[in-house]
Amino acid sequence: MELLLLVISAIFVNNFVLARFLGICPFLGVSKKLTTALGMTSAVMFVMTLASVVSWMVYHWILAPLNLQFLQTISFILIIASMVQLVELALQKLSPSLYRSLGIFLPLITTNCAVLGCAVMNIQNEHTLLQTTVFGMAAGVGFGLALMLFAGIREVLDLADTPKAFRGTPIAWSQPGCSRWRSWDLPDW
Amino acid sequence: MSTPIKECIAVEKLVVSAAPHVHSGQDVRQVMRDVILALLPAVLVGIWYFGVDAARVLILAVGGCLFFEAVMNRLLKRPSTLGNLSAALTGVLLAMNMPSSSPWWLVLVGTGVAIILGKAIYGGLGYNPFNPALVARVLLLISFPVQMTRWVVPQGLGTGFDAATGATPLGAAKEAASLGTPLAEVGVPGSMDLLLGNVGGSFGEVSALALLAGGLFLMWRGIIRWQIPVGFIGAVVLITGVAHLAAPEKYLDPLIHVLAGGLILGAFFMATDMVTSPVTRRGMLIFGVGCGVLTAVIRLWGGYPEGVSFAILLMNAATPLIDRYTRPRVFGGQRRQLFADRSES
Amino acid sequence: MLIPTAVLSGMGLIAGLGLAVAARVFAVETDPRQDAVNDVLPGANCGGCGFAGCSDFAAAVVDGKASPVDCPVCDDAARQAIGAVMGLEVATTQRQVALVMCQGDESVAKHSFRYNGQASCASADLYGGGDKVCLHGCLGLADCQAVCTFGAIEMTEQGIARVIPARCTGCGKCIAACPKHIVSLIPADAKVHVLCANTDKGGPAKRACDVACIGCKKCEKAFAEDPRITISNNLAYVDYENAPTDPGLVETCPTGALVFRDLNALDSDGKEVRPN
Amino acid sequence: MKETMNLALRLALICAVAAAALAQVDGFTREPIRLAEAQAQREAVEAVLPSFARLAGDTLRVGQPDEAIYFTGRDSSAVVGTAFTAVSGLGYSGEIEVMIGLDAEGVVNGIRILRHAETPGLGANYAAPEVLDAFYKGKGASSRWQVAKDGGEVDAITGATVTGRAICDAIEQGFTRWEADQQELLPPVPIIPKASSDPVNSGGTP
Amino acid sequence: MSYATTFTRGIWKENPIFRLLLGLCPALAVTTSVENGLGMGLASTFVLLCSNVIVSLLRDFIPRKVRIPAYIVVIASFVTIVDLTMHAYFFELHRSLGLFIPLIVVNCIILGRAEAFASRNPVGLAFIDGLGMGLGFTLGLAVLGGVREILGSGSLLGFPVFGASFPPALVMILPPGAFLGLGLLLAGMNKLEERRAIRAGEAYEPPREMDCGSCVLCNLAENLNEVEAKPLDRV
Amino acid sequence: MKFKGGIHPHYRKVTADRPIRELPLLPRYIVPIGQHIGAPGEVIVERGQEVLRGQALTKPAGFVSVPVHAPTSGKIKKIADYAHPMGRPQLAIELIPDGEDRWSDEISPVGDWRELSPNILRDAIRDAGIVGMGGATFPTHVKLSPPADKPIDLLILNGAECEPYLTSDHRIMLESAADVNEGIGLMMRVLGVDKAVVGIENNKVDAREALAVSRPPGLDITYELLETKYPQGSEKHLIYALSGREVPAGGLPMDAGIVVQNVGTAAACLEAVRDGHPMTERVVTVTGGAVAHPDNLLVRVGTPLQDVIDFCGGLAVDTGKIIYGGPMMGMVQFDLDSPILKGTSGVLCLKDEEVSQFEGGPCIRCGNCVDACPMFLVPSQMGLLVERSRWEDLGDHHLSDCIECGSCAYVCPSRRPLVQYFKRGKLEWRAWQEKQQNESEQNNESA
Ligand SMILES: Cc1cc2nc3c(=O)[nH]c(=O)nc-3n(C[C@H](O)[C@H](O)[C@H](O)COP(=O)(O)O)c2cc1C
Ligand SMILES: Cc1cc2nc3c(=O)[nH]c(=O)nc-3n(C[C@H](O)[C@H](O)[C@H](O)COP(=O)(O)O)c2cc1C
Ligand SMILES: Cc1cc2nc3c(=O)[nH]c(=O)nc-3n(C[C@H](O)[C@H](O)[C@H](O)COP(=O)(O)O)c2cc1C
Ligand SMILES: Cc1cc2nc3c(=O)[nH]c(=O)nc-3n(C[C@H](O)[C@H](O)[C@H](O)CO)c2cc1C
Ligand code: SF4
Ligand code: SF4
Ligand code: SF4
Ligand code: SF4
Ligand code: FES
Repeated sequence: MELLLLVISAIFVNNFVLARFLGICPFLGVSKKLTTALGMTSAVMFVMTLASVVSWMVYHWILAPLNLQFLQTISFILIIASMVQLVELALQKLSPSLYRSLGIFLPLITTNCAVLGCAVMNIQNEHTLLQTTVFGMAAGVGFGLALMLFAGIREVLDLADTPKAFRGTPIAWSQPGCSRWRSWDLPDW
Repeated sequence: MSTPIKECIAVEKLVVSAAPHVHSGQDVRQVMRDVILALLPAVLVGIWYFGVDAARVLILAVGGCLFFEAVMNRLLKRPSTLGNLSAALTGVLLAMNMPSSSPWWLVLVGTGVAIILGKAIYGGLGYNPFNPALVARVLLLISFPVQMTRWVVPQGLGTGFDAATGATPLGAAKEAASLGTPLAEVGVPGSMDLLLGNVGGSFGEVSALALLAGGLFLMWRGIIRWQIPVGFIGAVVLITGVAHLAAPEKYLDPLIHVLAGGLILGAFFMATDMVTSPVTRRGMLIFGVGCGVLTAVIRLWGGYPEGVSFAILLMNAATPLIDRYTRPRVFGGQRRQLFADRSES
Repeated sequence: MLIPTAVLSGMGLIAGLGLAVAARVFAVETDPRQDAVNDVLPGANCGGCGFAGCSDFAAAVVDGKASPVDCPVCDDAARQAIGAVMGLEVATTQRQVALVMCQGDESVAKHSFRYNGQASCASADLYGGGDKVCLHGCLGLADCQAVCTFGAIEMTEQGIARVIPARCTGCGKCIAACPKHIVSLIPADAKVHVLCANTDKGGPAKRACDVACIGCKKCEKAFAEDPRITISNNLAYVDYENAPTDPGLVETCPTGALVFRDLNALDSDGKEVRPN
Repeated sequence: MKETMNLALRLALICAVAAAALAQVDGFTREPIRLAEAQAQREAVEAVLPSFARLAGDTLRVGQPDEAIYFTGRDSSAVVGTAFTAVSGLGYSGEIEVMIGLDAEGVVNGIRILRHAETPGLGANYAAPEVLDAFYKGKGASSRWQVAKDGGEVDAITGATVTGRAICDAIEQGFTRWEADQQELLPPVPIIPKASSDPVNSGGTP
Repeated sequence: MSYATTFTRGIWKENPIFRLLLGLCPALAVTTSVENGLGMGLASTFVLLCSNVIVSLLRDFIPRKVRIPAYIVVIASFVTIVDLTMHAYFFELHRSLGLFIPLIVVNCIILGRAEAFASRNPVGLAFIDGLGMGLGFTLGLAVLGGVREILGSGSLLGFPVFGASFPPALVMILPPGAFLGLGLLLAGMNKLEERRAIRAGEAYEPPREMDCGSCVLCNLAENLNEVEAKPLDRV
Repeated sequence: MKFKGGIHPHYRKVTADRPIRELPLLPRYIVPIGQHIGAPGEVIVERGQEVLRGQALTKPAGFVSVPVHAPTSGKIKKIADYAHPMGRPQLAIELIPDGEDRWSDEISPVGDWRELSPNILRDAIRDAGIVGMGGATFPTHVKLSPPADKPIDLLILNGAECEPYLTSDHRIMLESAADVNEGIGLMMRVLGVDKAVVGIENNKVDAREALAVSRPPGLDITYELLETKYPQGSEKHLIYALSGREVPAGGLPMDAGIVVQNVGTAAACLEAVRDGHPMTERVVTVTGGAVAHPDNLLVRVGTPLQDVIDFCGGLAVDTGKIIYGGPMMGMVQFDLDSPILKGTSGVLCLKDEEVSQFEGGPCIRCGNCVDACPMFLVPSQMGLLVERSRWEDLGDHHLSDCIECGSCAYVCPSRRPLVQYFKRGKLEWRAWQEKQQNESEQNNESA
């Protein structure tokens, strides 16, 4: 039950993109087409889960016992960056088709603050390893949900007769603005 | 009349176009006019209960919308679109979504938001992904909650502005829930009052009966389809009904949920805004049910007494996806698979 | 101090080892020249080269499937730079711009009916070749303007398309877009042009449009010795390889289809910089 | 192989230098951070208590969900006031945590909001000390902590009744617990000298 | 490239927020007021400056294959330094910027400059570039913070700018206001740019799409073409 | 079975009870050589040559090709490009009648269809230049030659005539019921099927009666009344309505084991075999608010438009549009010399005020078109994609399954020229796809 609440909260109530402003750059970068949004979603889910788990282990099994909490940021990001690059290299070689549909999004994820944010939050909120895994996945799903919704809208807007100055980014901005009333506040479980 | 053809017509005056050469005769202006007509009874009831103030809000809102529409047309160098009445309709609906005590500037800010942020920046009629009137209402609500929740108790025509604020039925129920007071102790109006509109609320949302009449008129005219209103209201009834059965002292009767607040207005007039709702029948049903579920969830467990606006806006965001995945199966074709066209192509 | 250093450098070592090994095991070749070429390209992604964008083009150049001159937007300096990356000799070329070979606007061209439908030249062309009597003339529905990424085409108030030479990069997209095939790339230095595409005989041509070329051969005769303008199919063609530059020549044309226009003398708004 | 080692060693070297530098910085800042945090807490306590000379912290039910800390301010030996925190979940969005300070007679001396997520410009306005003044003027544990709208005496900000209610709720909960804890609190708590290394009573800034 | 142009480029022509569209998370999340915007901006500027210098110094030392982890380690060190220092000496600001300080690590603009500029240029230029970009970023955050603060709280730097009768539009300091504010600012910038281009007689570059093509970090933009198999010549 | 979608336009069949009259001989005819789908024939006559009525002027150039025949006896004045109903001038033969209207002596009855082999019948039909009279002008002999792997078990006769205004099929069914029935029998023999169904909209009950009364003994023909609804006459929907079978998307009726022919085609086939008469005339409904005396006429192929109209009393001064065919799918005319073709079922002249103008307004997503489309497409989205030239996104929209019925444009409140989008879109999309294919092939080769 508790896990379920965690999942719902991570996907809907505290959606990373829409409620926490995390991962905005890639969110806008790849929400132009549904195809790419789908690819990005799977990549983020994969990396977020993996990164959450590994950083949790590093924190709880290495840093905390040694009282090295100040190395949290640097070690997490080191892990994320090298892991992402590793996975990318491997995919590129081992499964070119998967790489084409998924792997090309990986480099972008290094600088996706959502991934680091997720890892940090797991520590802050004192999640257990199981919770960490679930949270990482759910946060990825939430990211994907937002991405898909806006990819849909942007594909449509792409066909719209938008005034020149608003084409491209400004319009992309305005729609999260318009739909993102955080105050539709579902219960803050 | 019967002269040889060469002498009586000038060929260069003939029109050349693709088929078809005849038309049903319906046009956008007519559609919008019908919706405005359908809203008329509710508007009149609103004015009857809330007095000249309501009329003032209405006139300001319609005027403001037309004004901003004209300004944006001019700025963007586009032909005038005032004639298609869509801006006027947005104005009417916005007015109906505001308390009749709204100060003039609030109404004007709302119209500006609706037309400029809600519509013009996307390219105008037909391209806006979100319902302009609702964008404006929600933006006003979260910007100026004090002014937007000052509900006036119905006073009757001609009594003028009265600052006495009365809680909306749903607001009262929500408050009771948050305080843990049993529902019976807060005065929830009877369904007769709700039907007629003798309750607090936005000026256009109060009389369920008048709204219902307008909605049925639109259905009869074929302008709205049954899928959205029925899906919407049905889902609300189902969820609030289950909640009511489980804990009657905590949750209101579904009938009251249907009649109170903006549900009828939303289900028949705002969720059905064709620009921002799906085009397929199946999509409309999903859209309606989605609106209903979100509304019920927000009303029962969310931070707000009222969830219709947020629910509709959220479903607006999902409209492109719904449209995409409810595309009908082509005549003589195989049933579509969900992601068949996208993946691994 | 020691512990944190040890811990982090340990992690760094592992990460570095992992990556280094991975880079070796999973090595995939890419040609660094591709980036170099890409850097030089204008980045307009206009597609004028026939590839999906600048980076595609760069890949094609590196693969030897395209030549630097295939990018119509690059200026000579950029082409030379690409040549330098690739170790190729690149010939210098003349700047080319697009020109709409029609001046049959509302004031001079006749209509054969009222067209009612999609405002697109290609669509209108499917219905009796458009609403002009002249089946070759500009329809004025701006298909070319719509594809020009550089904003180099404007529609005149009299309803035909006009290229603004100063903004035109010669990418050629408008040429492909025009269903009437009346946009051509010509050297920017050329000054004498036949602004008509009507291949009908004199009579019908003249009835369709006041400024049509009627194929009367007067201009051809003016250059009898040194053929710079030739008539074929009832229409005069300027030989741009060997172009006439004489403003006086245009006087010989009885309809005004032959015009003198110094494209370099038009500024970015298409206005004359200095009066001729 | 050599190249591989080279890569890894270089990265490791960078990491090592970085870690060493960070360890250094951590060494410099560890103490100031601790002081700053303690200072912040002390300031919150000071704001709600009458002026005092020494401060002591007494934590009850350590480790349990309803763990409570009571801060007692003393002048020489007399207790001038007690401060404690309380939380209400009824806020407009999320929890609201308040610090309540009582004088020796058990009358409210000051209230501060420590943590909230209310709407800026609305509920968040309660965080301003002037606004909160309206809450505690002359009240104590026995007062009715209810907003005027619910029949109480507290004037809430228009449009932010919910937050007002939540604050009242927090205060009431705090009092309830405080009253229950009276017994344990009454035995004189050990007086801690002001300049000790007690986490609460930081000796740093005056 | 001269020092002067390197510097001014970051402030206007390639302003990270308004032109490059990078580093958007902090730009949206913390800009509820000028003060927060400035704080975040200056913190990022410090990190950017230092990381640019170090990366430039180490540009021959860092092997290409591990450059991203290496840059990130450098950046993360400075971020941690900033984090710790702010925590110790600017306690309140640290509290309000919260989670976003550690996240400076992944602020794309910093890694972007390291990769695109510092790793290819000498220290002096890298320093100036860091300074220019950092100040441009700070400027962007401050402007956005200013707009949101004025409209949403009716104040600027905490001082009221309107009379008491002005009811601020709360939405501007709420999350949607961030999107709306930035959207409107960007549209305004586009308009200005168009007018400038026309006046200067340059070809008007259509507004940049927010896509990965404007980012230098990875080869995503190129690969996207393959995935979408789309010609770029859209009307 | 009723099909979903479709519309109920005003039918305005004012000429329904006007008997067919013959248009007298005219001073000139213009016979285009391309009058059907498929390759036009090769001209086999010369300028100045004397020809007789029914004499072949072209010979077929391939299997999907039929000859055209001289509409009367006379002299060939010129073979050149003339105005053509499809818009652009095309090669045509101008014939100046000698007034004698003599039949060519090549013309003689082929025989009794009951005794002739299918192959002989099929050749006779081809040599008579018979093409579908339902509007698509597909050579009938091709439709009567289903490949061996597509067994046909049912012949459907299209007597729906769902287009408003038009009454030519109605009149044929009333006045030539026996010929139609015989023609059906003939086609059944060619196809080797033993069952045929005639589908007639229920606003033409009298036509059904007439046909039923004259049904030849021994033939299993049934006559079904159908809902009056456009496009009931579209073959896919007719098939569905009469047999419950769905023609697979992108397929032909024969994929469902069915051949659909127009009732007029049946009568024409009979004439070709029984009398040896090639297709030199057809019934044309001349109607519309701008026509003085609307009527059903028997018009020779090649008759210039203006003569037809003059015969019906001329046009109103404020004529806005002249259409060949019905108002839903007909082709607009702007040249008074355009000749009547084998496929011209009507000449519809609308007054200015009857002409509905398209507007380039944006789609308001009302969904009317989605409801109306009998092919279950999403015209709103397809229209937008074509308008913006997004060929790459059109892939899964089944644009090529659009039958261009116009139902969507009829109901669109924004008056979008949807059918125009689709016509152009089909062309360009195909071109785009071919280009993509070529490119990917090239890439594969080089890779
Ligand atoms: C965007 C928004 C934010 C709100 N924030 C608060 C808040 O922070 N605190 C609060 O008590 N009520 C908040 N409200 C709730 C309403 O103002 C509510 O009607 C009010 O609390 C009760 O009404 P009253 O104070 O006028 O009696 C908010 C409403 C909106 C629309
Ligand atoms: C390219 C093409 C090929 C066709 N091939 C056949 C065929 O082999 N057999 C057949 O019975 N009909 C064939 N048809 C005829 C169609 O089934 C249909 O009857 C004809 O296109 C006219 O129908 P419509 O008026 O509904 O468009 C073909 C049509 C086309 C356009
Ligand atoms: C929308 C639509 C409507 C049609 N309506 C008719 C009709 O009313 N009568 C008819 O004979 N054919 C109609 N057709 C043509 C038929 O589909 C089919 O081509 C014809 O019946 C085949 O017979 P034919 O080859 O003898 O013409 C229609 C086609 C379409 C696409
Ligand atoms: C049935 C119907 C409902 C409508 N509802 C709304 C509405 O809720 N809000 C609004 O701004 N416009 C509404 N419109 C008008 C119109 O669609 C609106 O101005 C467009 O959304 C602007 O692009 C409605 C129109 C129709 C036909
Ligand atoms: S030049 Fe061609 S494409 Fe351009 S407007 Fe004229 S006809 Fe259209
Ligand atoms: S005018 Fe034509 S050739 Fe010139 S830039 Fe535009 S599209 Fe390219
Ligand atoms: S024309 Fe095409 S899209 Fe429109 S209703 Fe007919 S079949 Fe459907
Ligand atoms: S009928 Fe017209 S306006 Fe309505 S959805 Fe279809 S195309 Fe759009
Ligand atoms: S700053 Fe770029 S993803 Fe957050």
